[in-house]
Amino acid sequence: MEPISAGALDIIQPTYWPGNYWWHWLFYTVVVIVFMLVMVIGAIYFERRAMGKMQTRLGPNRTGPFGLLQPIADAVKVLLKENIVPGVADKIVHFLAPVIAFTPVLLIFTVIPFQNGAMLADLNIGILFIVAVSSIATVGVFMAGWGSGNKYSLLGAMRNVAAVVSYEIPMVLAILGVVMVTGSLSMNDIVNAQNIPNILVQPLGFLLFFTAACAEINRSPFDLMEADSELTAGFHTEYSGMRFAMFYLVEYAEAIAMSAVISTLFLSGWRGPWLPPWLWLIIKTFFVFFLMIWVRTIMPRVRIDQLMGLAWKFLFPLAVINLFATAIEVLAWPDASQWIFVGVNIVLAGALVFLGSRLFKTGLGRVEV
Amino acid sequence: MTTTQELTLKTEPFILNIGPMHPSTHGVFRMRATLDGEVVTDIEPVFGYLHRGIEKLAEERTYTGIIPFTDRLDYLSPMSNNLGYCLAVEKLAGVKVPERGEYIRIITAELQRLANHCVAIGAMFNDAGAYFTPFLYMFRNREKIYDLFDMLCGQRVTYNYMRIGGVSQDLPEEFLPAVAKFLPQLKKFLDEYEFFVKQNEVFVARSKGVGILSKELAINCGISGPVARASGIKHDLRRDDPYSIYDRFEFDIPTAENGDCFDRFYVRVQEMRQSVRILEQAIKQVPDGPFRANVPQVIHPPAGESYAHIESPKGELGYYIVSDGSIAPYRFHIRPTSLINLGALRNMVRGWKVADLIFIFGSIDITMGEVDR
Amino acid sequence: MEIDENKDYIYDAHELDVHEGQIIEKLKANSQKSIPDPDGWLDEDIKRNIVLTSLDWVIDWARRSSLWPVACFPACCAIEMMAVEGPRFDLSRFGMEILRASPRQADLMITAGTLTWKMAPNVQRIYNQMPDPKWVIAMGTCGISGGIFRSGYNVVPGYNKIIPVDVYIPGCPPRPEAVIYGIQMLQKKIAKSKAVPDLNELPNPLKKGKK
Amino acid sequence: MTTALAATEIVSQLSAQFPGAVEEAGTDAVLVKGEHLPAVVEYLKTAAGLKFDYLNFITAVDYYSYFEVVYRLTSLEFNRYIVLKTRCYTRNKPSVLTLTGIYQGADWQEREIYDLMGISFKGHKNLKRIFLWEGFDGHPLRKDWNR
Repeated sequence: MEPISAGALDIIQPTYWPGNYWWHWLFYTVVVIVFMLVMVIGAIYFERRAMGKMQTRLGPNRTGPFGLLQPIADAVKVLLKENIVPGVADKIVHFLAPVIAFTPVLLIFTVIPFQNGAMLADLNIGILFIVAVSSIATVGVFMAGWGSGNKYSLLGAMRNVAAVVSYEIPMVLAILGVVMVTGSLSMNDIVNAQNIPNILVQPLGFLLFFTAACAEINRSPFDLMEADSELTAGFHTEYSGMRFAMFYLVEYAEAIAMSAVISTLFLSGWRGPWLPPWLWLIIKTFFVFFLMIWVRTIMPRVRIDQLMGLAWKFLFPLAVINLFATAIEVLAWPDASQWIFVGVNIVLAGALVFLGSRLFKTGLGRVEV
Repeated sequence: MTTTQELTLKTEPFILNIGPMHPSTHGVFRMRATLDGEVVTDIEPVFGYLHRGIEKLAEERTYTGIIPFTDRLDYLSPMSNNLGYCLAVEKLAGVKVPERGEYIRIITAELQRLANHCVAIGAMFNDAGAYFTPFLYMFRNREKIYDLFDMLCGQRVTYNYMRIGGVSQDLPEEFLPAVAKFLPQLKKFLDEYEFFVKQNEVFVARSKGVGILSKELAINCGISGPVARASGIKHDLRRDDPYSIYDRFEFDIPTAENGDCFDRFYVRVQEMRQSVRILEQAIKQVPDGPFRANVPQVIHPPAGESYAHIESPKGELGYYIVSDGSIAPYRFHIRPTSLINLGALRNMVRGWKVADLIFIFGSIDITMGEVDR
Repeated sequence: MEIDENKDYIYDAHELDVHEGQIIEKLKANSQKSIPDPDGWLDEDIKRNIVLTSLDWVIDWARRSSLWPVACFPACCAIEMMAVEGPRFDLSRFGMEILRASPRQADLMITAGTLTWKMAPNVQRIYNQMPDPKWVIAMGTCGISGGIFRSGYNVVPGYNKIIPVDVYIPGCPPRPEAVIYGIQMLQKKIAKSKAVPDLNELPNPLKKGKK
Repeated sequence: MTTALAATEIVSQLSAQFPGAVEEAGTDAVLVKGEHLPAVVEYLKTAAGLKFDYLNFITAVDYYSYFEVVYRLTSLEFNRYIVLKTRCYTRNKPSVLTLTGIYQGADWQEREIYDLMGISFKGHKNLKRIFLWEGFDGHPLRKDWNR
């Protein structure tokens, strides 16, 4: 019979905790949460200023120096607002929805390396974990749509579920290309393997993943579940006060998390000269986030059937072709220099996107959804 | 054994109330939309949320006192409304407007058309879901037109500038040079804007072939203005029934064939170019002289009735006035362009998605002040 | 569902219309008196000489720095409201470019336009849907008193017959500068309000019937 | 210039087609008897050489002793217009035949007249108040309406 104390020790000090001590784990958890909150506040400020500049106006600049305190004022105000639960709402579902939407976003950050090995959990299936966890937020969104008892919310939630289900597939296929090139599912190993950033080795994969990520986290032009001009505020129409703040937080935290994932997978994560690694990660994350803001500012929203059409008619075939091409490259010439593949893949990506867009245009009819 | 017949799902219509306070109903329009999933199967428009009773109020005002009401009808183009009303009263009373007054009217009306189309195009993009950017770029140019009007009459929206027999005050000295300076800027901006919009795949995908209005239906519904011209009806009152001095200017009437949302955008942009053309001719020809005919403040037109219509930015705007010889009109009726243009909305949106419903509605360009009066 | 192109233009929503009419008539009968502006506390404040705490200051600062307006744009003033949002006057400097379409997430209602009796129940509903604390700015003469449409048969003479109004901005429509000035006046007003309630004034659950 | 179709020109044609339809022919307008109105309009819309296919507007005027409903039709092809009028001499539930079957654009304008002037249009499929609410007392554009 095994002594009980050994089992207890296993719980306190399992081998997969960073540094093998529970206080390391606690410290990292706190760091991740604080990091995410600070990043979100920065992202909100950054987005509003950047969009202001693109829209020939200034953006917030009155609250604090350069308007830096604007997101904090927003946060304090929203948290102190009255919380309204509509009479027809399903109270429990309405209460739980923001929590369920919020948790998975935090989990994404657990597997993103800030430095070589500096992450909460170096899972050997890190990227699979992200794919699995990131779609849980949809459950929260659908709960919000259903529990609010509002028709606009329900429509927005249904759109979101349809979009996420479709966009998982091109997203995973795009990731598979990266996994084949680097030969690992662990985020840390993926970064370590990127002597050439994957955006060059997998240019098509980057485009597909960026588009699919935008659709999955509902950034414009795929923000159909919020759709200001159609569905007032979409799935969170009936949310106010702190619950709404959580959804607002989720929206930006998801964007930041996806930007971080993209910079880890395709932009060689924390690697870079001169600056400390964590700063490189933040810079790259904000660069990807800026791309998202840019797209949001210049694009009208697509329609739901066009959203589906894009996933199944355009992204899916391209992702499959990309996967095959990568597989052939990796299998046939495992020892060839990656720089050859860079050239080949960029040409292939350009040709495929061009052909795909021509073909896609011809098939842009009405699709019943 | 189950057959296909038994497996068919029973569906219920999903009735969605859009409006009256909805971000993209251009005011307080309300639609009861019946949906099948995302597809709009039927809509019922509900009006009256801005019904201020202008036609009744006008019966207790003098003829000059009605001009402020017309400003607030279609608040995106008050100058055109003023012009139409003044023409109707002048027709009734037989007043001849001096040359300079006519030119000032044309210049202001065409500037107003530019300002209106700025908002129409920008708001249409907003309804398509673009996050404010195209709207704000259009607004930046609209501000410049507002400055010109501000210079003219000291008001930004409700000008109350035209009078029966002319305009209320003469052009300030710096007005015409300012217009001459503004027009090339606008032309350049329009080229740029159109280029970027036509390159935007998402916008083209959203607008091409969406919300088609056939020519026959457009005529049957009495639709006028850019919406009708986008459907291929080459009808423009400035050309077909020239009022004021429009017969002196050279301009084209842009039309399109398909009658979809893209064509409505395209026709509006082309119309802005034509307005610039008219303005370029007009500012060179403005003569000296009185800007207003010698008309008493309180006029008694003879008993009778008159109908004057103009090509307002939204379409045919008409005023039907019945006079009994007193200082106030006996009956004052406005032909509401926006209300009549909405007449085909139901035919245009059926079978399209909710997103298209909003977009098609935005592409018609209505103002609730004019719909409900 | 099949779309029948030849279906007649008939709806059986008559009960809905009748119901709406009843609501309007009821509201019309009940709102003949103006609702007093919710700034009685200003006088009281001076009388009792209450000092604002620093927590008050922080909360008031947050509230006045981030006023999110709800989209309530019935008529002409909406154009000037858009101009205020636009590039030249640029309300985004004050962090107010987030126009919430859903009243549940807004703090400020800028009533830009004439209010008609048919619209009144909807405006009241929007106001009720906004979470506390909330403020209302009556923009334009129509919003203050009905303006030149005051004698109309369908026009509510001022928003304060329906909802309490904090700040009035005159003008038909007011110029954007005036609107920004009005918003700053509201910010001043918010800065003076007491955000943290006195503990003595709160109802004590232990002592029934007493404060 | 959109020219008026002189009433005298059309009256003989109309009288031949619909005997007794024209009540009175002024210089600028033709006064048609209420029961013949849809037939006359249908004829004006379809007859070759007339083709009045565009309905500008419909309105109504209250002259105390009678209501006058005014129709203005335009022919886009020939660029001509004609003004038709019809009268109803009763103040209690006046009614006119509808034109919605001929022009779809007449729908809401007829509803507007019904709402504000209280003239009902026989045959209109969806005749209910458009601007004011159900239960509003009276029809405000009538001259004897009092608040």
